[in-house]
Amino acid sequence: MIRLQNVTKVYEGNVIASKDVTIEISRGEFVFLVGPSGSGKSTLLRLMMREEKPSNGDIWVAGKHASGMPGWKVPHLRRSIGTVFQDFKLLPTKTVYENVAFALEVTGRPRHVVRSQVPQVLKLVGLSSKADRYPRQLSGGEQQRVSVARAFVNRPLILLADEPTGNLDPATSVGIMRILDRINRTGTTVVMATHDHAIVDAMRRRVVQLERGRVVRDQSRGVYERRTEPASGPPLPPSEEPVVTPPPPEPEIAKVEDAAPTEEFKAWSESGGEAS
Amino acid sequence: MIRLQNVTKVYEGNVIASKDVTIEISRGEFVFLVGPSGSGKSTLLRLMMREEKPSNGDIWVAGKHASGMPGWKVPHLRRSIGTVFQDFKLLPTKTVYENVAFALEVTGRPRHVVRSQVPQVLKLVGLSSKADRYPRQLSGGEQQRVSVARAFVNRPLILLADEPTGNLDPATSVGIMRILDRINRTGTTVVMATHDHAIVDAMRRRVVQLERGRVVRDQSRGVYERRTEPASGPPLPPSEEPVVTPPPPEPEIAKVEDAAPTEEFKAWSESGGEAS
Amino acid sequence: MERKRGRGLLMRIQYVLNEAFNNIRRNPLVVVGAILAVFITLFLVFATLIAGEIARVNTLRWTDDVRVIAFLDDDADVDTLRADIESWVEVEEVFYVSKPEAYEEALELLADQQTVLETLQDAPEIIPASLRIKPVEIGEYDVIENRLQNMIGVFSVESADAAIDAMNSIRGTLQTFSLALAIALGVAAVALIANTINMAIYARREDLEIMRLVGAGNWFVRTPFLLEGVIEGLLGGAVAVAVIVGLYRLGLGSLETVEIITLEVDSEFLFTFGLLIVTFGAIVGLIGSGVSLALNRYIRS
Amino acid sequence: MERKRGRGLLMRIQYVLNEAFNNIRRNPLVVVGAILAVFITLFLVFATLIAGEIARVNTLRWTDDVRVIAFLDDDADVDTLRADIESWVEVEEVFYVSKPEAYEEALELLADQQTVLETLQDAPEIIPASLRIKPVEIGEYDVIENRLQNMIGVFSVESADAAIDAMNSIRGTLQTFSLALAIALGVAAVALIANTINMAIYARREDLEIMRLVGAGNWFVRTPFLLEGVIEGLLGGAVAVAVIVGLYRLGLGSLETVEIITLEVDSEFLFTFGLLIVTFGAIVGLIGSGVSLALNRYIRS
Ligand SMILES: Nc1ncnc2c1ncn2[C@@H]1O[C@H](COP(=O)(O)OP(=O)(O)OP(=O)(O)O)[C@@H](O)[C@H]1O
Ligand SMILES: Nc1ncnc2c1ncn2[C@@H]1O[C@H](COP(=O)(O)OP(=O)(O)OP(=O)(O)O)[C@@H](O)[C@H]1O
Ligand SMILES: [Mg+2]
Ligand SMILES: [Mg+2]
Repeated sequence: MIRLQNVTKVYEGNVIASKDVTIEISRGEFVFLVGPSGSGKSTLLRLMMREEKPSNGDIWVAGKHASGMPGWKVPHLRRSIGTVFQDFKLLPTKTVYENVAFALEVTGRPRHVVRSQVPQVLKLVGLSSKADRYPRQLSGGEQQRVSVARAFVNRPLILLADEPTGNLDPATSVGIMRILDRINRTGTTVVMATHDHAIVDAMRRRVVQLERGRVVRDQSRGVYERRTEPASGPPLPPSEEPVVTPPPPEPEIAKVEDAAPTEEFKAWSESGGEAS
Repeated sequence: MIRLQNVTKVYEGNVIASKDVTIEISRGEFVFLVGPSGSGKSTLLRLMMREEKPSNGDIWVAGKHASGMPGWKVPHLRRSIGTVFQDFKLLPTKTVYENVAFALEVTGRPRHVVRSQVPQVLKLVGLSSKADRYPRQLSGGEQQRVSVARAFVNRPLILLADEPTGNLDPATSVGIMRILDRINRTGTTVVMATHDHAIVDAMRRRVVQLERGRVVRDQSRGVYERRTEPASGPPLPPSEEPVVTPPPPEPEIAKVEDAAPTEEFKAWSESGGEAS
Repeated sequence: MERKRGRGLLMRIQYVLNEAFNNIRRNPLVVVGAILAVFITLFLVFATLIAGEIARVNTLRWTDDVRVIAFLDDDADVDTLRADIESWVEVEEVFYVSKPEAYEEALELLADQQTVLETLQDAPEIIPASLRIKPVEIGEYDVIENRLQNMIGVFSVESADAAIDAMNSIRGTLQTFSLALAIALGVAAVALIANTINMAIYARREDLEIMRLVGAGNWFVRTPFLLEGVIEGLLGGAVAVAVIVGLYRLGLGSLETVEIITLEVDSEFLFTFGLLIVTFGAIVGLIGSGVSLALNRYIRS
Repeated sequence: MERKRGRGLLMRIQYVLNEAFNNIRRNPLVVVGAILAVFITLFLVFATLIAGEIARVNTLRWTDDVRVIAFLDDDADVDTLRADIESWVEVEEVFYVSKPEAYEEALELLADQQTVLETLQDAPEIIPASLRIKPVEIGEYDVIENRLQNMIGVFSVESADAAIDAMNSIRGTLQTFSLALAIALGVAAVALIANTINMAIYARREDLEIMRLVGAGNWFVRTPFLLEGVIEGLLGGAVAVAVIVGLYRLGLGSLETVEIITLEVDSEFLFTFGLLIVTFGAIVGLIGSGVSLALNRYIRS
């Protein structure tokens, strides 16, 4: 589904963001991209959706030579990819509803499809009651969920998610992850950059770890942290007086506001009618 | 230091973001604001820095009546507050160095202070080598660290931080938290909205939990999750095949790139010379 | 397949219209700025065109008085001559001025040349009778002159050659000047409007970038902006025409009586040029947005 | 304390200058747009002013030929009369035209009035000698006329009253017109420049909001923008003046020989008005940015 072959990306100013990366991701896989800040996770996702061109190497996405195609073919490629951006990238002059509908409109879906799909997806991410708000009227987490909704509303072949839970509390994060998991189970390939070790550790999927632009680990059913690495210093300073430490919290199911995600998801995934 | 008295904030469209909130934060306290997405954390921080005015109730910050002061006095108030914004709010036409220097320039600090302080602070957050980049040339986490550096470069009385680690990997997050902790120990009041339960649970400071705009918990040396609450559903679906679950990761010390934060911090906090 | 494609097209048209109107509704400052620029520049262009037309109408009136004068022998056959001349295609009208009438006229014309006048008064009969001939086209006076010269009964032909040429040249200068001004203003209008729309698009560069990232094709992103440019151009042009016509009608009522030159302009002229101005606005709006979309690096793929 | 405050002020001035120049360097599209708008509009204003000046100089030349004519009795004492008249303050120059000269002149002037000419040829002596008097101020011709009328040896006074009045009125009209045009264009320039700078600030509304959030005071945020407006206005104005002066010098070289009217304009005029235009640009830039900062809701506290 996605293949990167010896990909190197050098930004202007001689910044090496990816170095000789080779990854092959099959149809239906769920891949976590992990690594410290600035290690090149977003760069890899940007390369996959052809927001950037590699300085070297080749990229194939959904059977197309993404790194080599002419500019006018790019929109077509992007329509088969749903993307959750790290900085959301919502259109400030469009409402929540319109932002999500936009992803359907670019593919020319008839209006009745838009009218039935968008509300369902918004319900899924728990934003039904905020459909008519503008992005600046939303909290950070709500904006992030709009970005998530827009990414999968047109049932893409590939879903690229750049820290889709960075602004969400653990409960809502789990809700979003359940949705991504279900989408993945319907056959969509998911690549997700994340810093949330709780999620990575609970889901145990393929983990690709980056460091300074290089792939340093590619492990199926991996965890966030490589166990071989030693802890390199004293822990965070606790409050002066000792207290009873509670057990570490377990990831919980989503408390998405409007309805239980399971039923919502069923309704949404069964209503695919018009869209092939 | 900060006092909110029966504060209610209703946004246009009749959105109630804070409801009858009364909190008193003393000088030198470290307070975590927690709560699900959209529960009103950012709104409270916005009210404290007078980005918004409360619909009802009164707010005192640093001895001033923040909710009642005339508009032209607001800049003065804000200069005694450092803010890390959830969406960073960096100036796109200024470099990293200039963005951080700006917070000193607005207070009219002489140039040699700017010249000595800014590089030190950038070293502290691990961005020395990226001082001349523009925000769009940075990764998400790097932008977030610039926002952090700007917030405390002028040694404010109060530091408001809105999810300052949302885009950071756990190691860098711990680094940032160590810096905030040290700043707090030098007498700065810190209020931080966060979703990171690992950090909250490790640091055991005062926790104010919000839900739908109301304060539902205000606990000194608290943890992220109220223990009385039952888990409300099945856990995240793991990969099909069973694997050995590693122990949950402990928060590690910062692996901030340029140098050990401790020494950096010492240098920075001793160089306060010019600034009172 | 056919039907589906047809419906898709309809969807897109609907989308484009929607999008353009939403943009206009939600970015009032930018849109008002663009319309203002179109309005001011086209106002100036249209005002210049009208001033030029007023000059043209008025200088045309001067030439109403242009006559070729054929002085007649005392024994000329006036009626035959007159009928003959009237039949020429170049001639519009012929008047006969008898000897006594000519004397009266001369007295008036030479009122301030006392010396000449005194001489005349001594011999009133030296002023001959004449036919005054109005040419259809002011430029044809020399053809008429030549034909008259050879006719029996005409002893001398006169026409104010110098005066006619001067009038023609003043008319020409005025017309050239107002045309040049209108063209200069038109060019300035194109540049200013394109510039304004360019900045309007620059102000929304992030939107455009995001649209492309979500998979919108070139034309899906561009068409609403092009349409918006056209609408802004149309509105600006329409406001300019409305304001000018309003001011003009207002000015006409209060000014016409005081001045001897007419300010009346053919209402068909107003209509035609008003329409032209509005069309011009729309085209410039289209060009402006087209150019900025082509130039703007944020929108290029 | 005193010293510290002084240094703070210096810091701020340095900051403001730095900021303004950085803005200009880093937002080339917006800045070029604003400068373009200033340039085009001020170009038009300046061009109109020069056209007006050319008209003024040329119509002034017409009035060089204005003379009051005193026809003299055959026995008049020409030299005394002449000396007398030359001493009047209203009079600039006096010429004497003798009888034969006057006859020659009449033959020329009346060349196309054959009938009158024939009469004249029969009696060349009826054309009297005359003094041609050039007034200092064209408007004073009637004072001179009145004084002449009562002098001994002058049998008749003549001046082309109608012609002088016509000339004066054409001059007046041309001057009023070019002034009106320059003012209209000036007003349009103010509106267009303010509009453009307004949009430039709109394009950077987020920057301004962020600056305020970080604790920047009103003037800390505004002054760089005001300065930027002034610089853009100055640059636009300077480019307009440079281009016009360049074009004008170019045009002068190639055109002057073909036309009888002079295109030469006082270089002091060019300098003074060039300076005025540049100053005007700077002021309009200041007003433009001031107005937008006042209007723009993103910057108000
Ligand atoms: N400008 C606004 N206009 C209208 N509603 C708003 C506005 N800003 C925030 N809200 C609403 O107020 C509520 C609280 O928002 P706030 O940003 O304080 O949440 P938060 O706790 O910071 O959430 P998150 O963790 O997702 O950032 C949300 O429901 C949001 O939709
Ligand atoms: N446009 C750009 N120009 C120059 N350098 C860039 C640009 N974009 C990213 N970089 C640099 O490339 C490196 C990798 O960036 P990237 O955004 O891929 O990191 P990331 O792994 O997503 O980090 P984070 O977790 O902080 O989002 C960083 O050091 C960053 O500074
Ligand atoms: Mg990233
Ligand atoms: Mg928030």
